[in-house]
Amino acid sequence: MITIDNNYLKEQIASHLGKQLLHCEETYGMLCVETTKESIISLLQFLKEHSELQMSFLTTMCGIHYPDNKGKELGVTYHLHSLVNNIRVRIKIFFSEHDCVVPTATTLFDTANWMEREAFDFYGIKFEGHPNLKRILNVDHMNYHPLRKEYPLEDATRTDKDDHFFGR
Amino acid sequence: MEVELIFKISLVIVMFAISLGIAAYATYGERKFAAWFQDRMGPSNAGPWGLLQPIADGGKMFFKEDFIPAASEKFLFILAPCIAMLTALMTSAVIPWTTNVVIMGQILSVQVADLDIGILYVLGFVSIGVYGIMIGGWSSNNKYSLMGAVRASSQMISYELAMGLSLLAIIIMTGSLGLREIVDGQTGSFLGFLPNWNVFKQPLGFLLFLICAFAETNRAPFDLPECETELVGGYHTEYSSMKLGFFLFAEYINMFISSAVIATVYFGGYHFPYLNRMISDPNMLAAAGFAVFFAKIFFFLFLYMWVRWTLPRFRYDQLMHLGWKTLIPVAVINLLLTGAVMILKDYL
Amino acid sequence: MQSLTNRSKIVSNKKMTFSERIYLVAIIKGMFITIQHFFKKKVTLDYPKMKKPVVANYRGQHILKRDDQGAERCTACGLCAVACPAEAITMVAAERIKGEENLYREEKYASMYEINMLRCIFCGLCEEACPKEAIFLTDMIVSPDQQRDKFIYGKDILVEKMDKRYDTSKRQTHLLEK
Amino acid sequence: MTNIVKSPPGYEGPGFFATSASKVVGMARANSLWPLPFATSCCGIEFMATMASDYDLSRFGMERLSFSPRQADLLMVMGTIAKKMGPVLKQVYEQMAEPRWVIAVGACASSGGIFDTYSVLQGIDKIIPVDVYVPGCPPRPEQILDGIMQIQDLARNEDLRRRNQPEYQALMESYDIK
Amino acid sequence: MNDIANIPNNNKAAKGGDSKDSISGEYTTLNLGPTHPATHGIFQNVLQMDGERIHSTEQTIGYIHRAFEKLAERRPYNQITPITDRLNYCSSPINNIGWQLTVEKLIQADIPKRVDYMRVIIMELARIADHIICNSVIGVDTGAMTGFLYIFQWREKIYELYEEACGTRLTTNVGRIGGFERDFSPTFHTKLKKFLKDFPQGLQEFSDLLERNRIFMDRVINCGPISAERALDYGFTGPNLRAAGVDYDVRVMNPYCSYNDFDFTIPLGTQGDTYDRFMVRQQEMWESLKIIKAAYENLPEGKYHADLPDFYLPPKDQVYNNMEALIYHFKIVMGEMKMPAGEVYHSVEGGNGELGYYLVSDGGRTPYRLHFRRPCFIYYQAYPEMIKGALLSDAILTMSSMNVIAGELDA
Repeated sequence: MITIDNNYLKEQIASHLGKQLLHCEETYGMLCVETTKESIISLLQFLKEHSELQMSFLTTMCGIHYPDNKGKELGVTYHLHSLVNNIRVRIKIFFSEHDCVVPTATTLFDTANWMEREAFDFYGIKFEGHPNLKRILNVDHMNYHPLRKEYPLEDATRTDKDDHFFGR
Repeated sequence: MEVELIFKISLVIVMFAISLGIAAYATYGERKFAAWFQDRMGPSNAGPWGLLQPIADGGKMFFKEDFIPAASEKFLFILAPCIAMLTALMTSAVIPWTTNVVIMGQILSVQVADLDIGILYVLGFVSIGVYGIMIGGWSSNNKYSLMGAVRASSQMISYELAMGLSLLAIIIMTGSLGLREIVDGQTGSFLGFLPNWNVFKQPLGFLLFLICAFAETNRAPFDLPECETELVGGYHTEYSSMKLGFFLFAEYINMFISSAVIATVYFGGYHFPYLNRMISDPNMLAAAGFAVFFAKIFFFLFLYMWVRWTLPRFRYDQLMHLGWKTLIPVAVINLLLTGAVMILKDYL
Repeated sequence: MQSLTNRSKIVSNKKMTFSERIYLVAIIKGMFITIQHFFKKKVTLDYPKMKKPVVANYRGQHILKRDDQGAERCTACGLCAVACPAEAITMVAAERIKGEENLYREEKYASMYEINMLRCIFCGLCEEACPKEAIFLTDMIVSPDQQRDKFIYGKDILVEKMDKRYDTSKRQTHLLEK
Repeated sequence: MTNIVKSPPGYEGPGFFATSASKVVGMARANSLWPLPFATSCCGIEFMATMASDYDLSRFGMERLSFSPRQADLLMVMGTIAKKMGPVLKQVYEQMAEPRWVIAVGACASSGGIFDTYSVLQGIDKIIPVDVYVPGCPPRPEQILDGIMQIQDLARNEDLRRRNQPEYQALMESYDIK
Repeated sequence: MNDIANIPNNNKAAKGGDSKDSISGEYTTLNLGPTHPATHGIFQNVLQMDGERIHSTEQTIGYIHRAFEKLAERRPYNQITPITDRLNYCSSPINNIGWQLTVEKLIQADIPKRVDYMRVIIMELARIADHIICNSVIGVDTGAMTGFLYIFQWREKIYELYEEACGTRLTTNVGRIGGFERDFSPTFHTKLKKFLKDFPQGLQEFSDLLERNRIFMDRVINCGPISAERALDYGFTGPNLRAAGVDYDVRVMNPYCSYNDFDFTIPLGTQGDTYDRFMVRQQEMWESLKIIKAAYENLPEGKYHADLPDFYLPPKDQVYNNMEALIYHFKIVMGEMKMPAGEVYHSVEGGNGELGYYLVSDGGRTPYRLHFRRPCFIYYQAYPEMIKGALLSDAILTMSSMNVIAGELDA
């Protein structure tokens, strides 16, 4: 009888990824793994189809932007959950914003569909092989990806705010 | 002769006014009763207790912009509410309102037209009424309207059959198609303690007729042609101003008429046990009969509302299943039983 | 799917009994329920003739308090504006000059203080942020209006009038240490 | 015969001069405002509360919600209108038959509220004319009712011809409607 | 009928919009939304219809996209609570408290038992309020308006309780990082007691009106079913997943707020259809009531907030009189708290399922990234599959029984 805990999970992931395991730590009780975008799908598939782990539930995924992290500006974070073993793992990949093409996870999880569209909408991350990669929340003709750090939050048409008080 | 002519004309006018008035106040009643069923207060700001609410609604609708969608068939678009209103108003012509009155020595029947085929007339006009909805829905050139129209027409056609079959049982029993005769066949008592009303002889038939009447008037739980959460407004989605008003009005007039028909056919119309023994003066008796008849009508109007604010509605296919697979077979059985009883009666 | 916990219970029963199949029983039961309500006392609040009492800590329109001598308490520190998630508060600070001690309690005061009531979400963070007991939310309700400009409430509306003082003693009792 | 009959008391200004015929119609309109609830978010839930038994919108003759814009008199915009939703809202307004009123319920519809973001329209008055603004996030049902009563006042005092006046046409043109 | 399935293209119908019958292979395009009464004005489904039967669906969402995640990157931690209110506005307190729990996890705060229990009470009230909306709207969409108005009166009572607890009705902004801003007032106690006593009757009455009424049952049974496997693949959580027969509940699997102190069952459905969803929610209200009772009866004594001078505002009278408290006060309000850098994911059982907060902090004044796992957003993508081949009425009911809340859907 194997106890399925973070250590076991870590071993399994390490043995699967080998050198592709870039970083691994346990924060706030959750294992956090960083890998490359080339091996992300095989890792997700491995975890999903693993007979013991059965991490078959994609809790959420989202993009993230670190503009100062040259060559690794954009990232995608996946949260997997094994309902049977009640254990979670966070998997992160980072890549350059000039080459933001990531293989899609829709082949493994149907639920990834809209999450990837959302990540595309917000960060412009292109998911290769996605059946319908277009904007989901914003209007189609929007010409930028609003959640990237360089874009402002505010709407330029707001008229009732005087910014020079308090330097807002 | 002249007296009769004047009487009939005034009767037409009075009944016309009463129909409209009742329809108008049925909307008020509906809103107030719905509110009471739902722990609310209901209209209260327009006039005392909100009594002027229907007038406010009417006034507003008259002065609302009359909108005809560009894509619609203009002539039919205008015709549709007219048909709906017209047929609704004309149906009441054959209903016997009360016993005969005596004016200037002449015995006059308080019925606009005592047709031999009164029931057929009612059924006929009700089925023309659906054209208003159908044409309205189709000519709007709106998909929701069209779906409403399709639902309305198939629903009407299906439920008319069961309705006709349940009425046939009554016709077999009374041997007449005239409403006056059907009413007058319901005097006296049945089994000694019940009033001799058809409802006690034909309980199943009554239930069938009642259900079909709900369906024919597009009332919940059969209000599919205009059900808000699916079809926005159904057949009247594109209608505004008084044309919409006509549709809504027609619905309430239909309710009123169908309540009158139910009361006439199954609940002894203007008859009430011991009424004609207590009152000897024919005119007084007529007045009392009128009151009794309207009390019965109001009860059914209330029932309509009561049911509407209680039940969820059917789904389209379930409605059809209910109509064709349940109501029609039951109606046929009811008809056969009635026939059998009638034949047995002759032998005994 | 295997069971994840041992606390589950299947609750939906789709088998209908005969009495449920013939519609009528449920219909009559339903109609019985509704007719009971028909004769019940109505719960409706006939607003505006009747008004519902609002709790003491309700988050309605703001006021700027004066102290007991009638001096404005606000010292224009700007915390409320910073704390406002809607960025609805704007103020301009000014130095108190000699002779104004009875008007302003501290040496600095807000010469202009505006809250945009249309932006405001009445979250109460400004009241919580205020270190000077100056701004409070009240149980007064901001009334609707037809012009957008009228919703920028300046000091003329916000600062409490001495003849109509607002009792805030019940509002922050929870924040005081007993 | 130089005696000129005095004009009846009315409201000054073109289109606001209410005569008795207008008054009767205005009263009818005011008591039969059928709302089109354009509820997108939180305020929609508060509208449900306004409609429900405790506050009961039907007292004003308003319980017949008409989801078809043709039949509605009052467009109640409740909740955030994103820029994606803006054209839809405008289209709904254009489809409404005259006379039509608009009430912006809540901070988001009136001004954008806390959502001063790239995707949210900063107040629906940028695309359609608004008659009454109701502040609050979401407003209490009392406030929504206050707003509705203001609309009733507008309806009651409106001249029958107002909608044909050049001022009104100019207003519509400024919003590029029709 | 088989030939309908392999007709390749229905673009023609979409462009022309003219309806022909399915033999010719064209469908009617019906725009359900964004202003359809049943969508409550928030999303659009373009249905390809064959008569009343739905052939395919295309969804458009984002009609009230408000950029919560971007907004959260620009607001200090304590100002994010009011933003979370507007996620799933039917049960704002759960969102508020979920967010506070996330931050408390990040700062590893020690929360007193009383706060946990108070939170449980508020959250379960919110769950009841949320399920009331969903189930009564299912009722309305089947045409039974009256049940909605009966049960809504109880929601009004919950509003009153919220008002007592925090000062407003719907968007509560209840609680602070570390606990509550105030203790339950005496009126809250009396009102809660009254609610606990009377609500069962109201709920029972609502059940009597609908649950075993054949018209209703016919409408909702087999309406929009989804199997457990598909539901999991689509990332369903909460009542909708439980209706499909998977007993996943965050409150039990990853207990927070001392939920493991309470004994409650997880109601399950079998097929994942609308009736299952309705019944699961219905039963969950009973369970929530049980939890509230237990929490209220065992409400421990103590403080209503944790001892967190760096994050929880000092008492007002100290702020007025004590310099140190004033400094802390300023620091907290300005958002200059000592927030540790790190990443944390925390989830609570929201009204619609697992409501997750993925918070990346770089130690700054605002979160570096805050991603909300919005259950609605995730499971609503299964809608086309659930209503394929169903009737229009079923589509409406499926939609309302999935309880798609716009604020949560579009964020």
